[in-house]
Amino acid sequence: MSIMERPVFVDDKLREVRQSGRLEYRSRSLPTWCPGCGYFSIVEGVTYACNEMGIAKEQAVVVSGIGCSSRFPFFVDLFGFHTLHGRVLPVATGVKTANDKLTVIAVGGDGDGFAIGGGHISHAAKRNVDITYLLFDNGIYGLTKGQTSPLSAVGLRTSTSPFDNMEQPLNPLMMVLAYGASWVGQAYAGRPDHLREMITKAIAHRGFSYLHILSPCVTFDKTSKTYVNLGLRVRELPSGHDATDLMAALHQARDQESLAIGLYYQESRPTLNATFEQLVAKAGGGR
Amino acid sequence: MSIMERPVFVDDKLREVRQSGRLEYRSRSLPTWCPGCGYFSIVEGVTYACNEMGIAKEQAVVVSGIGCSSRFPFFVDLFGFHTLHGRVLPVATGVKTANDKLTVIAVGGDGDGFAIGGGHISHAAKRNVDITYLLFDNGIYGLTKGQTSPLSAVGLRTSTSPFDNMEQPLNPLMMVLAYGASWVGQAYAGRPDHLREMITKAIAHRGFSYLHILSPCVTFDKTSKTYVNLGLRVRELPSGHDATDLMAALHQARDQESLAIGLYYQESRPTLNATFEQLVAKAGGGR
Amino acid sequence: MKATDIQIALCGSAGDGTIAAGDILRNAVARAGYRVISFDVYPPEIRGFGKCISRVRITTEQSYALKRQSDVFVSLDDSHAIPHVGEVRPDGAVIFESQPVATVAEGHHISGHIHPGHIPYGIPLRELSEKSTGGGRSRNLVVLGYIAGLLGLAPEHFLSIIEKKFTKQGSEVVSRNQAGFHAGFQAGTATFKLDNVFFTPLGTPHGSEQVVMLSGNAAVAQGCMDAHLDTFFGYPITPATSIMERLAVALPKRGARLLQTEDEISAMAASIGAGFAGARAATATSGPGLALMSEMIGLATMAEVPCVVFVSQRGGPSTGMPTKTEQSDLNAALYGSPGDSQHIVIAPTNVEGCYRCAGKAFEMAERYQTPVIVLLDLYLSNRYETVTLAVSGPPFNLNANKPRPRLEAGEVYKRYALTDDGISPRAIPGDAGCMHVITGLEHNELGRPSDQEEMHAAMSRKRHDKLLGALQHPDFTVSKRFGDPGRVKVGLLSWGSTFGECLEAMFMAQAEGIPCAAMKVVMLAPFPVQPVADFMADCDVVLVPECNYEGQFAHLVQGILAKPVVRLSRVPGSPMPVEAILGEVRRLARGAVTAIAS
Amino acid sequence: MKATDIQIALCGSAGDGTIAAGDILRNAVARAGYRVISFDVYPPEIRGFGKCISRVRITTEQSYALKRQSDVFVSLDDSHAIPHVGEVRPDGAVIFESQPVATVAEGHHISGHIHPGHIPYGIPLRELSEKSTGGGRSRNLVVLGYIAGLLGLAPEHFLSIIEKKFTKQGSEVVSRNQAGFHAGFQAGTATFKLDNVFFTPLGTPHGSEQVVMLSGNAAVAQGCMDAHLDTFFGYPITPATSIMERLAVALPKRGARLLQTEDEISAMAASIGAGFAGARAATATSGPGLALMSEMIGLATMAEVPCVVFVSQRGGPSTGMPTKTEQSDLNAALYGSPGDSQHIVIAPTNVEGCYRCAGKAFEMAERYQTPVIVLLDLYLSNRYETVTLAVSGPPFNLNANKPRPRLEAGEVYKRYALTDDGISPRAIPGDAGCMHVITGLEHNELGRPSDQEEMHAAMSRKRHDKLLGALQHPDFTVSKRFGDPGRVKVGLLSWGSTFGECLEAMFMAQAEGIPCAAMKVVMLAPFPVQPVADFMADCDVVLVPECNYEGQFAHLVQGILAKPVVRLSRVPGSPMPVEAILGEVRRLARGAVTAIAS
Ligand SMILES: Cc1ncc(C[n+]2csc(CCOP(=O)(O)OP(=O)(O)O)c2C)c(N)n1
Ligand SMILES: Cc1ncc(C[n+]2csc(CCOP(=O)(O)OP(=O)(O)O)c2C)c(N)n1
Ligand code: SF4
Ligand code: SF4
Ligand SMILES: [Mg+2]
Ligand SMILES: [Mg+2]
Repeated sequence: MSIMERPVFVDDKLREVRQSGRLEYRSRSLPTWCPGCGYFSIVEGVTYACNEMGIAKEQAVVVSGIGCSSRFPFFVDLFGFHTLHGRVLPVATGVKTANDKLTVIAVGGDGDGFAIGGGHISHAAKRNVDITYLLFDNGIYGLTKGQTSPLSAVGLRTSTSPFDNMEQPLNPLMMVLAYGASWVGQAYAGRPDHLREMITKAIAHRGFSYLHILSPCVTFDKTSKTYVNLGLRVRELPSGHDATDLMAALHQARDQESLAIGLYYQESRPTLNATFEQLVAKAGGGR
Repeated sequence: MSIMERPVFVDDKLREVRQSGRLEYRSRSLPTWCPGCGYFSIVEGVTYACNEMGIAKEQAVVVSGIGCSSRFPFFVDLFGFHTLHGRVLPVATGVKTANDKLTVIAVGGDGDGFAIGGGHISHAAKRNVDITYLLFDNGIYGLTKGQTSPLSAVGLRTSTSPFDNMEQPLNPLMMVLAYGASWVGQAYAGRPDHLREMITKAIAHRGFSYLHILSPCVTFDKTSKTYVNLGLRVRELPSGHDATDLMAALHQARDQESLAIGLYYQESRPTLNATFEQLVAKAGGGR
Repeated sequence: MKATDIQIALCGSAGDGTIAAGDILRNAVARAGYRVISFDVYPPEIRGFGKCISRVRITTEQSYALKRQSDVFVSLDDSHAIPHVGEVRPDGAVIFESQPVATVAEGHHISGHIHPGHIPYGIPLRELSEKSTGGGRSRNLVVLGYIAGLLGLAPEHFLSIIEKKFTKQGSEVVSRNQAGFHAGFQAGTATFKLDNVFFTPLGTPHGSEQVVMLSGNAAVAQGCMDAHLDTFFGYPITPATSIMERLAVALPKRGARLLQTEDEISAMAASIGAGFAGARAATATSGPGLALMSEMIGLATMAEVPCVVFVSQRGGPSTGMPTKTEQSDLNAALYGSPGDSQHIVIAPTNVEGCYRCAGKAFEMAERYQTPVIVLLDLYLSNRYETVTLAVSGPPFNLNANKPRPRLEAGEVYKRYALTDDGISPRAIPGDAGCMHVITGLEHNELGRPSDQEEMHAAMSRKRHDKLLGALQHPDFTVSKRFGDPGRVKVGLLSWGSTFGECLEAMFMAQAEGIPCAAMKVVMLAPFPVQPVADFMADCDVVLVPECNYEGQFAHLVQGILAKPVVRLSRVPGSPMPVEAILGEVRRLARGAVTAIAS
Repeated sequence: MKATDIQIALCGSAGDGTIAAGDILRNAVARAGYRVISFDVYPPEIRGFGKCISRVRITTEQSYALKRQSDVFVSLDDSHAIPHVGEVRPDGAVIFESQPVATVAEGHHISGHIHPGHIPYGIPLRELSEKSTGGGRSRNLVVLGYIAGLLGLAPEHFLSIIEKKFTKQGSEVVSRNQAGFHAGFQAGTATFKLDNVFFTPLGTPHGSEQVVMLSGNAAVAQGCMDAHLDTFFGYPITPATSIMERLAVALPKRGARLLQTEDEISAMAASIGAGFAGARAATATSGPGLALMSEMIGLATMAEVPCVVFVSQRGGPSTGMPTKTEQSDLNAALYGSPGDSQHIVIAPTNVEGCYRCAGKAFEMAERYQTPVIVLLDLYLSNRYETVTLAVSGPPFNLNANKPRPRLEAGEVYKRYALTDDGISPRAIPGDAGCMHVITGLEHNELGRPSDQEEMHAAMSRKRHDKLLGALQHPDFTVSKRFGDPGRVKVGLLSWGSTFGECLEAMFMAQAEGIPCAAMKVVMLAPFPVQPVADFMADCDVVLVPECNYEGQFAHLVQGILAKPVVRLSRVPGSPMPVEAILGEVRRLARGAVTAIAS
């Protein structure tokens, strides 16, 4: 079965979805993504998670940057803010600071997150803002028609690397672990059942949860992060993996050849909003 | 001996310096820093390194951001560019891209580097730009008169954390290691002999070298990163430390209580300028 | 009885406690019921012995600017003071150390520089300090006491301000400094007064208002608090930092939240996120930070999210002169965001205006669903003035944010509905039935991306037209004319902190018989076209004094009205000298030069 | 003999190869020696079946804009084409599929929409494609062949362009497409011609010049290459990306360097770093990126570092309409950086101008030691024109960067020496004896920080005055007047891509007997005050057509000259319609409305 003939995940599951009541979380706009794009299964995963967790849709906000990935808010029926390239996390921090009750989901691409937005992740992580960051990693700039991203593999030919990319990619999982994120996981758009469980867990976590989602760009990357290649490279985390052991998580994250999916690391510490409340208590304040 | 009576390092060493010929690298402007500021010993360290390595002064460029630390270029007699807050690394990358022959030293504070400039470090590291980044960590914003920085300790009281800082600081060494920097070390302004050796090694390294320099702000931090406290907390890396072992380096970096100074990690891989040359070769180009 | 109008200047080096003395002085006289305006000059370095000057103008009714000439001048360091001694008015007093520690080289003691018309008061400051406090460090308090004694001010307010100021350093420091003050006071009362500087007693204050002394930044913080700010996101930068520093203390006490972000982009982004979520949100910065925020401000314009940005200008371009004042960020505040991205820009002209503009900015941001930039500058941020606050409570509408659309059953919620006044119903997350997605892309009434020609034209019109409502915003002075009514020879058209100097110059010109009027323009965008056009029509020639090189406000006025003005564009790094304005007014009144476009 | 002036429009959906056909057509006729201007309209989505239109105007002498009406119109998809069929001129040709695959609902076949005055040519495109190539995918080439046959263009250039275009996809694809072309060509030559569209033969071209067809962005890249660009730093953004994409291929071939940075701030920062180190450096972006760069551009202004920024505008504000054209970033380009931070801003008006401005920008940046912003827009970046290049080599000074100060023994090097023309001796790292530190702080002649009043005033003057030299920059057209000399009824004052439409409108107005002139202003800062003032003095009324809502250029003109202009500010997302300009010109010429300030 060639890649382009691969059925779109949304169609696969349509019947099941309809029965589950998850359609409530889908917007009336059809995704403008290319047929076969990995992103479809992320929409499905988020609606699944909302349904599972019984989130009232007006109490959830999806914040995004700019990119194919960042069109996401238009395709779910939650409150949404499609912001600027790279600024999803600071905007999401503002939303959460304003209203403790909201479930805030931040979404964006690898360029959005690790190129122009690269300065914000460490701060969202250190503050432990209680939001979920879904990073759509297709290893390329999709919306601008296929340029190199900081997560592009060595050797990828793109319009801005016409003689093949020679820079080593960043290691996003090691970085986010080093930042002190309190929940770090990885999933793959081609494993939708696992993906939706991971999304659910990430949203359930209190604090900053980072889920790295490998997802093929079927239009602009025919050689590197394809369904075929990722299918071969993705593995499960070792069964004995201890998600409270940061060094073990870093060790797993270090392997960029064979890509482990699952929960790398989790810890519990006060969220930013909890910190605000402590501050108010110290100051003897109250509304 | 109280902190404020502590002799300024420059005076200590003046005779020695004069004999060594290092004065050639000192500018005629006297540093405008507060007496006792840790930064004096960094000026001394850089002039020592230039002298040791016999760097022609017109072939070296110091690039800085904005902060007390970033006033550095005015105090050495090298070419200098005092740029904008947080932008020292991209400017330095431009300088090095323009001229392979220059020795490029980037300097800046902890706020400059890890707050506003936090998005650039990973990219300079991944590209392995052949520059040396000296990060002056006083755990506070000095120039703007004492606000919290991302490296401020929990509990530090500043003008923007009047009820004491409650955010956990970032771990700069783990971060830079996760970024793939090819040379990572730490030094302490209160150990000037070690510091100057580390600066020399960092400059000698081909590729992106990151030296984290702990340095007290005697004016705005009287409780946290003081000479007394740092003196107690600083230790050497364990004697058997293997600087080619990334996991070992991460392990050492993780300890933020007891701060190991020395060379954490070093590897050899093509620099950005070498990559450019490979590209030109691939393209069949040449000037 | 003549009203009080006394300006006292204290000059010394950074170690002399000059600024501290000025602070005690202005607080004490304010507490005594006088009106005050005061501005300090600092050295740019963190440490060192640079020049410090504290100037305090004390009046019966609130004045608008410092005077060109001081009535009383104090030297705590002759090397710094000598170049400034000329600023004392004829018959004014010069107070100085009569017994320097070491012998002073010829020409280096201030006594050799005092003008013939000045009244010199040499007093043994150090000696008095040493005798009364056991050390020389209280010279600044000795001199304060001396001034109080000489001019006949009661010591009580001074003593309580000294107590308040030094109480943290322990009771010993308090009583040492009070002793120094007393010693000076006795010396002052014992001095035979030769000058003609007088304090006239005050009437009793009205009960319906409360007078406090605030700096511009403190007034902004107070305005934010009184407008019930929910969230503040900021990044330190001179001269805006103290807004955040004050709010860092005040907000948690009211259960509200402040976050120091990683940079200005984040500060702006988080403010917009909070505004979207329904909170009152603000940030504060200076020119360099404004530049970084400009893309985000454009997003707020497009997505119609309320947010307030305080911008305190300093010398530019680039890092420029961080500790000097300037009015050169007007262009960037008006035009910094790409695209047709007009938003509201207001600039207070005095400290009371800082308070009012701060509070009103939130009303406007929420009512017109747009970013509001409040333009201050270092001179305004750091100067102190007595400010009258209504005792009846803050004059701000706390509900501008509140009205939510109520939908009929089956009605579809349109976040960007095209309405008559361009203002659409705004809902926030949590409002069931009003689900929507906002975006920086051009969009249709529902908020869905659209790049249709008609939609873009309609939405562009909406985004601009809705702002016009701000020109009629309730209880807000958009522009105001002062001085002679009817036709005048010279009109002064001005904005921001320089307006106080314009008023002073106007009063002086009027006193010289020049028919003269002045207009302050507080709302710079949208521009109050009609009032300014009317004003200009009344003036033979219009002079625009402003502290920038390019004449940015003059360019704005000409761009909108297509009529020439005369520019007085200066970049002294300090307030525009009143005499520079007056000189131009005189020149123009003589008709030596008629209006030219440049 | 009448000169050739034929406009062909191809309309289809994204899958039809419409744009590819347009591309072959324009290249083939350009190779035949005709002059071309051409602009395509794409759908905004990456994927889908959105509307594509490729318009190609083919003339004997270079024209300035597309015509309002096409002479030949081709439908490859009737649903998209029907709304556009009205754009065909009377007696023009409409070519369409005569044998649709399925039955078409009433009113959905284009034949029902062709105007009475149009000449319809229904041809069995699919059938011809299938017969000649074995499939329906070459319909676009069949139609090209048909046009060539019908209008009498020789097939040779088409065939070689087809070969070049498809050679990467293998010889089979090449011959399939050539076969399709041939089939169409035969059908075309066999058709009895009813319309009056003619190609007239060309004279032989001059040997001293070389004509190439380039898009605006390709011309920019070519200008950069011919000016020997050393380093390029960029971040992708529509519609600027293709500048970087072209340079990514071209620069390494010449041993030069391109780096895709992590964001626009870095791209600008690295350009400035490289410029400081003595390299020719540039970056390219659009409005959102310009906003991010504005702080850095201010640094280059203050530190006097040469750098070139290409800004291709798109619909704004904010993310706006990324695939639509607009001229609304003028304000941000002029005023985006805080402080008094003037720099050079130039805007070419056609593709050849893109080439020249690109090369000249480096000369200016280096000569005046300042950032230079070259303002393009999507329409200019993406449109194709034949461009004449001198065979004698690029007309750019490659040494503007070179002259280094030669110091006398003992002389102190002053990086910011105050000179008569404001231009200081620039040295770069490596120049022994010229050690210096540059900074964004205000500084003295040596480059040391200084915030003294006199120094700041002198340096502000220097930074502004030195730019005036650019108004006389050698071999550069700063502004130019066209049309009737002397006094005219209506003057068109215009900038950027809209100037082509102004010229077309002017020619049409002149043909109607309206005394009319047009001026293009290429240098927007510093502003060519005198030429524009002279032009305005010659015009009864001045009309400023531009593609933005606020009338940004009109505001600039009024701000500087304090004289009113009439605005024609539109935001269609597409080029300003010539008839809209013409309509205003007629209205103004009738004197119905005299100039008003708005
Ligand atoms: C400030 C700014 N710079 C550049 C762009 C252009 N741009 C839009 S999306 C994008 C990159 C998209 O890549 P990624 O974030 O990986 O998302 P994807 O499309 O791959 O999902 C870029 C460069 C922009 N919109 N704004
Ligand atoms: C864009 C911008 N934002 C803020 C500032 C104000 N500012 C100057 S230095 C500084 C922080 C200095 O702290 P750090 O980098 O740690 O250096 P230090 O002074 O401690 O050496 C800040 C916030 C600025 N100059 N530019
Ligand atoms: S371009 Fe790539 S990332 Fe974007 S929608 Fe298409 S397949 Fe997905
Ligand atoms: S303020 Fe702190 S960091 Fe700055 S010079 Fe003084 S001691 Fe050093
Ligand atoms: Mg991507
Ligand atoms: Mg610091």
